[in-house]
Amino acid sequence: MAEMRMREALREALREEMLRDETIFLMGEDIGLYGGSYAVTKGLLEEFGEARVIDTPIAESGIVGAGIGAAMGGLRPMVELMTINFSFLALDQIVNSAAKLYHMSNGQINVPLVIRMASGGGSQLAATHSHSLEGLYAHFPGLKVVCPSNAADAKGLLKRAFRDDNTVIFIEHTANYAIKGEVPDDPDFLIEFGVANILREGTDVTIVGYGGSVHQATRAATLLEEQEEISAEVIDLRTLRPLDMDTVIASVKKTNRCVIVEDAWRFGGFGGELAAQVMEHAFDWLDAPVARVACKDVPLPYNRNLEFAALPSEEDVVDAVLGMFKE
Amino acid sequence: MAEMRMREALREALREEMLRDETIFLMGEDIGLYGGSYAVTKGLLEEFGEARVIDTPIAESGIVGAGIGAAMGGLRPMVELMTINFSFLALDQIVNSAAKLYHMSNGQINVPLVIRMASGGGSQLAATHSHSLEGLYAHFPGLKVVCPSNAADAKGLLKRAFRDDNTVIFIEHTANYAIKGEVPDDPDFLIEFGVANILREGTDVTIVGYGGSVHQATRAATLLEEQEEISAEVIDLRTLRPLDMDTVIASVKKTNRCVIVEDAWRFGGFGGELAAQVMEHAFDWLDAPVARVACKDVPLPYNRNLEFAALPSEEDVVDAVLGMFKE
Amino acid sequence: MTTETTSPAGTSLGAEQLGKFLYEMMLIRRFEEKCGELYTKGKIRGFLHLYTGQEACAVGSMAALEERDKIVTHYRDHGHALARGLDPDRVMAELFGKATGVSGGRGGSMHLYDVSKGFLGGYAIVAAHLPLAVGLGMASNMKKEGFVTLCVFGDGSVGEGEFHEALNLSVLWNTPTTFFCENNLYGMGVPFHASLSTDIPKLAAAYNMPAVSVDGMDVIAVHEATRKAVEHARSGKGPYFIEAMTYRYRGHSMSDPELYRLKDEIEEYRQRDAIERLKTHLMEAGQLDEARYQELIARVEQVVDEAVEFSEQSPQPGIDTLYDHLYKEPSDG
Amino acid sequence: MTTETTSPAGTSLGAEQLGKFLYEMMLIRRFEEKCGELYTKGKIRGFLHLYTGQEACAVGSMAALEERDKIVTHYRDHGHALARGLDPDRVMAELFGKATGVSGGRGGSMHLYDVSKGFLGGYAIVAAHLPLAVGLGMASNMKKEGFVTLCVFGDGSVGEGEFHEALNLSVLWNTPTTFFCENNLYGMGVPFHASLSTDIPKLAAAYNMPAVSVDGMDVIAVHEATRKAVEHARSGKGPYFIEAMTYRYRGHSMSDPELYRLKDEIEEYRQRDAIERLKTHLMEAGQLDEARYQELIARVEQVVDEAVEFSEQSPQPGIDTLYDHLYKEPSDG
Ligand SMILES: Cc1ncc(C[n+]2csc(CCOP(=O)(O)OP(=O)(O)O)c2C)c(N)n1
Ligand SMILES: Cc1ncc(C[n+]2csc(CCOP(=O)(O)OP(=O)(O)O)c2C)c(N)n1
Ligand SMILES: [Mg+2]
Ligand SMILES: [Mg+2]
Repeated sequence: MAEMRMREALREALREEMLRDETIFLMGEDIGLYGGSYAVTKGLLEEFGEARVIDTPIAESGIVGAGIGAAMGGLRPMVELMTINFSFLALDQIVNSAAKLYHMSNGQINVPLVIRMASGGGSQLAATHSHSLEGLYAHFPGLKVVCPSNAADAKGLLKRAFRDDNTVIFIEHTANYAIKGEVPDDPDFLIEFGVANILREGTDVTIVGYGGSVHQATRAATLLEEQEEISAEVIDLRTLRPLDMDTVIASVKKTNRCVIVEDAWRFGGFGGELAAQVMEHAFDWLDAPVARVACKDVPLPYNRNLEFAALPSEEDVVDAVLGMFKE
Repeated sequence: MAEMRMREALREALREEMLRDETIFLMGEDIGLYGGSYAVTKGLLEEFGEARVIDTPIAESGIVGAGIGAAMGGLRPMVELMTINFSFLALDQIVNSAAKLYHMSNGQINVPLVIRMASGGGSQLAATHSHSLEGLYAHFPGLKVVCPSNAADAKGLLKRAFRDDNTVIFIEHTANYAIKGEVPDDPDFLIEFGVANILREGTDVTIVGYGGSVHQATRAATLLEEQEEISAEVIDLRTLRPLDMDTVIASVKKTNRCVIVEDAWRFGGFGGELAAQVMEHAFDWLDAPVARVACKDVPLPYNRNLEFAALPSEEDVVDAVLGMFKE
Repeated sequence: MTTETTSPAGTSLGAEQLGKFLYEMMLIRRFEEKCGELYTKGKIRGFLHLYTGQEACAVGSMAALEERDKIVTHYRDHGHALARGLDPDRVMAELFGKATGVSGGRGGSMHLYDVSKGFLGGYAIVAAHLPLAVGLGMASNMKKEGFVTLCVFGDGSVGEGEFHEALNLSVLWNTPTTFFCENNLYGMGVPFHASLSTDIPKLAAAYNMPAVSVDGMDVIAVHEATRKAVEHARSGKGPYFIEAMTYRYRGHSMSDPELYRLKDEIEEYRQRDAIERLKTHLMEAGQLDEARYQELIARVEQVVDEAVEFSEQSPQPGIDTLYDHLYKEPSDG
Repeated sequence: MTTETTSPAGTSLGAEQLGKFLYEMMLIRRFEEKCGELYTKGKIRGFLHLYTGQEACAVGSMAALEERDKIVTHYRDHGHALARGLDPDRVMAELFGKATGVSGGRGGSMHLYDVSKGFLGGYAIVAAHLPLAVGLGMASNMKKEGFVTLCVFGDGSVGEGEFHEALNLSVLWNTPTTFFCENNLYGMGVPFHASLSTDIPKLAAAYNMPAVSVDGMDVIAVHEATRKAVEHARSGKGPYFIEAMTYRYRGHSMSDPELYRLKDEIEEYRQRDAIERLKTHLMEAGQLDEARYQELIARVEQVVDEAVEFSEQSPQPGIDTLYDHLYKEPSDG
C-alpha cells in the first residue's frame, strides 16, 4: 500500500500492465512529450520509448480506428482521447466498429482496446469542454464502461481493463485526478467489473453515484448524519456496464428510499435508467419516488456562479433526501 | 385533405416551405439526382434547381457544419443525413456547435437548421444500419427532437421545424415512410412541438410510444381490447424535446398503469427518462411499476428471426400489460 | 502520380494464372447475378450491393497477396470475399442469413468476415475501415509479422474525414498498407467529380505516398499495380495508393432507381468488360478455346447452384443465440 | 504553391496603416501578458491560451477585411478579437466571466463572439469551425452579399478529418473563404511534422485552391497575402489557403509544463519578433521616434488597465439567467 493521487494510481496501472504484457502500447494526443494533458502518462515515454508511447495527430476518429485495427491485429492498445468532449468525433468508430465487431463477425473478431478519457465539468471550461457522457457510452451493447471515483479503484479497474478481451471505455472525472488514497501495490490487484462498492452503510436512504458524483453523495451523507440524523447508505457503481443493480436493490429494500446523483444532464441521462430499474425491482419497498440529482439541462456556462448553479451539489442531494422525508 | 404516404407528406412540407421562404435550401447525400435514398426529396431538384437542392459529398461532419454556417449566415438550411447511423460522424457539430452557439454567444447567434434522418431497425440492415437514437439526441439541451409517426404529423411537424429559430433534429422511422394517411393541404398547417397526441383513449393502462414504436403500441391496444378486454390509452409523444409529460401524467393518473414502448435499446434508453418521470409525478397513482418494452440489448442481427426477436413487438407490449394485471 | 496501363501481351503472368483470373471473375459475375435474382425472390434481404463490372479489381488485387496478409473492404464485398478464396457456400449462406454463413447470419451482405482467410471484414460505414487498416499495419510492424493490409474502398469514400486521417497516419507511421480505391465513377448517385474537388491520386500523393491510377477493367493492370504496392509495403517502405478506374453495371444497391445515369454509359463500359477482354486475349494467345470456356461456364454455374442449395438447406441461427458474441469471455478461448 | 515574403521597404502600405499595425500588435501583446498575470491571480479561470508571438497574424490578416466580412477562429482568439476591433473592455470582462463580457460571461476565453463586428466566434473543438466557414460562404454566395469569411486555425488542426472535408467542400462550392493556418510549429506539445506527413500548403494545393506560405512574424507579409486571398474570394474565384509561419512565446495554455521545447527555440523566435521588426523599420524610415513609441506603450497600458478595471467593476450574470439563451423564441426578435 502506498498513498498517491488518482493520476499516479492510473500511471502505476499503465506501467505495471505494460511491464506485464508486451502487446500493450499507448497512443493519444500529447501523452508523450507533453506528459499527458492531465499528467497521467508522465514519464512513460521515457520509460517505454516511442514504439510503445505514441504521440498522435489530433484525429480522434483516425486514432481510435487505428487502435481498433491494432487490436484486431493482436495487440492491446490503449488510446487516450484527452477529454471525453473530443470523443464525439470518434463515436462512430467506438459504436460501429469496436462495440459490434465481435457480434457481427459471429465471434471471430474481438477488440481488446482501452479508451481512456477525462470527463466532467466544474473547472470553468464552458459548454464545449465540460461533458459527462458516461451514460451515453453505457447505452451501447458491446462496450464496457468504467468510471472510477478514487485512486485504488482507478488502479484496480484500469488493470482489469487491460485484461478484458473487449473494448473498455474508461472515464476519469477531472475532479478526481488529485484525490489521494491508499493504493495496493500487488501487481495483480484487480477490481472486477460489475461490482458496486458500498462506501458507507446506512439505513434511511440509499444514495447512488459514480465517477465524480460519488463525492457529492458522500459529502451529503455526512451532512445528513451531522445535521439531520439521517443515516444514508452511499453506493459507488464503479462500472455502468456491466451494472451491479443487485447491490443497489438490496440497499433500497433496506432503506426504502433512493437518490441518484450524476454529473450528466438530468434529461435523458443515465439516472433515468437507474431510477427505472429501482422502480422495477423494488417498487413495493419504495416509500417515495426515486429522486434524481443531476446537472441542470443547460450547456455549462463559463461563469463560476452559473456553473456552480448548474452542477449537482451536496446541498442538492441533501434537499432531495429531505424532500423524501417531508412527504 | 388528401391521402398520401408519409414520404409524400414530408415532400409536400419541403415543397411548401421552400415556396414560402426563399432562404430555405436543402443539402444532403443523394437528395438530388438520386431522388433521396427514401425518395423523400424526389422531384425537388427538378423543381427548385441545383442552387436550392444540393447533392453533397459523403462528409457528414462537413455538411452539417456547412449547414450550421449557412444558418449563421442568414439562411435556413435543411441537411439530410440519409440515415441516423451516419449521424455519429456529425455529432460533434450537432452537439457542440448547433446546440450550444445560442447559449455560448449569449443569444447573439442562433442556428435555424433542420437535420433530417431516417432511423430504426426492422429492415434486416444489420448492426451498423439499424440504430434508434432519438433519445440520444434528446439528451442535449439546445436541440429539439421530433419523431413523427404518421403522414399528417410528419407534414405539420416538418413545416413547424422550418419556422423554428433553433436546430431541429427530425427523425423519420423507415417503417413509417410507406404508411398512408389523410394530410391537410393548408400551407400553414403546423403542429406545435411539445404536444403529445392521444391516439386512442382508454381507462386501464397508458401505453406511450414515439416514432416507430407508436404502431406496436396501437396494435397492442387493439389486441388487448379484443382478447383481454383491457382498455388501453395510447399516447404518441411526437416530440421528445420539448416533451409533453403533462399529457402522459394526466393519463397515468387515470389509468394507474404505464407501459413505455421504444425502438432503442432498453439499457440507458429514453424509456428510462419517461419511466422515471412517471414515477416522479404519479408515484401515488401507480398500481404497478412502469414497464418498458424496448429493443433487446444486442447489436441488431441481419438474420430475420434474430432481428425480430430483438425488436420490441406488439406481443411484448401485451405481455407487459398483462404482467401488470397479474400482480 | 503516374497512370499505369499494361497489355496482356506484355505481362509476365503465365497461362495458368490468367486462367485462374478468368475463372474467378466469371464466378463473381455469376454469383452476383444470382444474388440479384435471389433478392427479387426475397431470399436475400437488407441492403445488397452487387459487384458486376468491377470483377477485375477484386481478382487482380487479391492475387497479389500472401496468405498472411489481411483485407478490409467496404460493403460491396462479395467479389473481394470470393477472390480471396472464401467458401462460396458460406458467403451465400450469409446472404441468406443462415447459421452456416461466414458471419453466422448476423452480418449479412455488408458484413462478411472470415478470419481464417485474413478477410477482416466488409465495413458498411463509408471510410470507417481506413483507420482500421492503419492499425493493422501498426500491429504488423510492432509484431514484426510482415503482413500487408489491403484496404478497399470506393471513390465516394474520399470525401470523408477518415480518408484524410488514415492516409496521414499511415505515412507518418509508415504502415504496410495498400489503399485500393475502386473508382466506379459514382458514390450512389453522385458522380465523383461532383463530390471531389480534385483527382484522387493527386490528393493521395500530397500525403507523400506513391499514388497511381490504373485501368480497373484490366485485371492484369490491376494485378501488376497491386503487386508493386504490396512489395513496397513488404519491404518496409510504407503505404501505397492505387486508384482503379472501373464501373458497376448494376445500380448502387437493389433499391436504386438509377435516375442519374444513361444506359449509353453502361453500354460503353460493357464494351470494355474485363472478362471479355481477358477471354479474347487468352483465345488469341491460344491459351483458351471455346470448349474450355464452356467448361468454365458450367463449373461456375455449378458452384453457384451448389452455394444456393447449401444455403437453402442450412439452418437458421437459433433464437437462443441472440445474446451470443456480445462480449468475449475468457472461457471463449 | 509558392512561398511569399515581403520587405517593409517594398510595401505600398502607408505610415498610418503601419502605425496602426504597431499599435494593435502592442495592444495584443500587453493584453495577453496581463491575462497571464490575472490567471495566476485566479481572476481568469478555465483554459487560457495566450497569443503572444503570433500578433502579426491577427493584425495583418484582419486589416485585409471589410466591415461586412466574417471571422471564425479557434480558442486562441483574443488576438483576433482585438485586431478585429472588439472592445477590449468587453473581451477582458468575458475572461472575468462577467455579464458585460462579449459572450455575457457564458463563453470565457475560448468562446468569444461579437456579431456586430462579424466576429462569429472562437471555437474550442479543433477544426470544427472550418465547415462553418464553408457554410458562411454558401450564405454569402446565395444571398449575393459578397462577404468573405476568414477562417483561422492552427497547424494541429490539419490532421483532423474536418480540415479535409471543409477544404474539399469549399472548392467544390466555390465559397469565398480564406483559410488561414497559423503554423506555430506545435499542436500542444506535438511538433507539426510529427502530426502531419506533408507540408500544409502542398496538401491544401492538392484540393485545387491557391496555397501560399508566408512569414507569420512579418505583419506586412501577412497582410499582403491576406489581401490577395480576400480579393480572390471577393471576385468570385473561391477559397484560398494561407499558411503563416509563426511561433507562440508562451506554453500552449496556462497549465502547459513545456517539457517539449527548449528555451533556445523561444529565444530564436524572439529575435524575429514582429513588433520589434516593425518598430525598427518605422524608426529607420523616420515614421516613428522614441517619444511616439513611448506614447504607444502608455496608451496600450492604459487601455489594458481600463479593461481590467471595467471587468473588475462589472457585475456577475445573475443566477436567474441560467436558463437564458437556451432556445431562441419568436419573442426574442
Ligand atoms: C458514413 C456513411 N455515410 C453514408 C453512407 C450511405 N452510403 C452507402 S454506400 C454510399 C456510396 C459510397 O460510394 P463509393 O465509396 O464510391 O462506393 P461504391 O458504392 O461506389 O462502391 C453511401 C453514401 C454510409 N454507408 N456511410
Ligand atoms: C477535437 C479536439 N481534439 C483535441 C482538442 C484538445 N486541444 C486543444 S488545442 C490543441 C492543439 C491544437 O493545436 P493547433 O491547431 O496547432 O493550435 P495552437 O494551439 O497551436 O494555436 C488540442 C490537441 C480539442 N480542443 N479538440
Ligand atoms: Mg463509387
Ligand atoms: Mg499550433
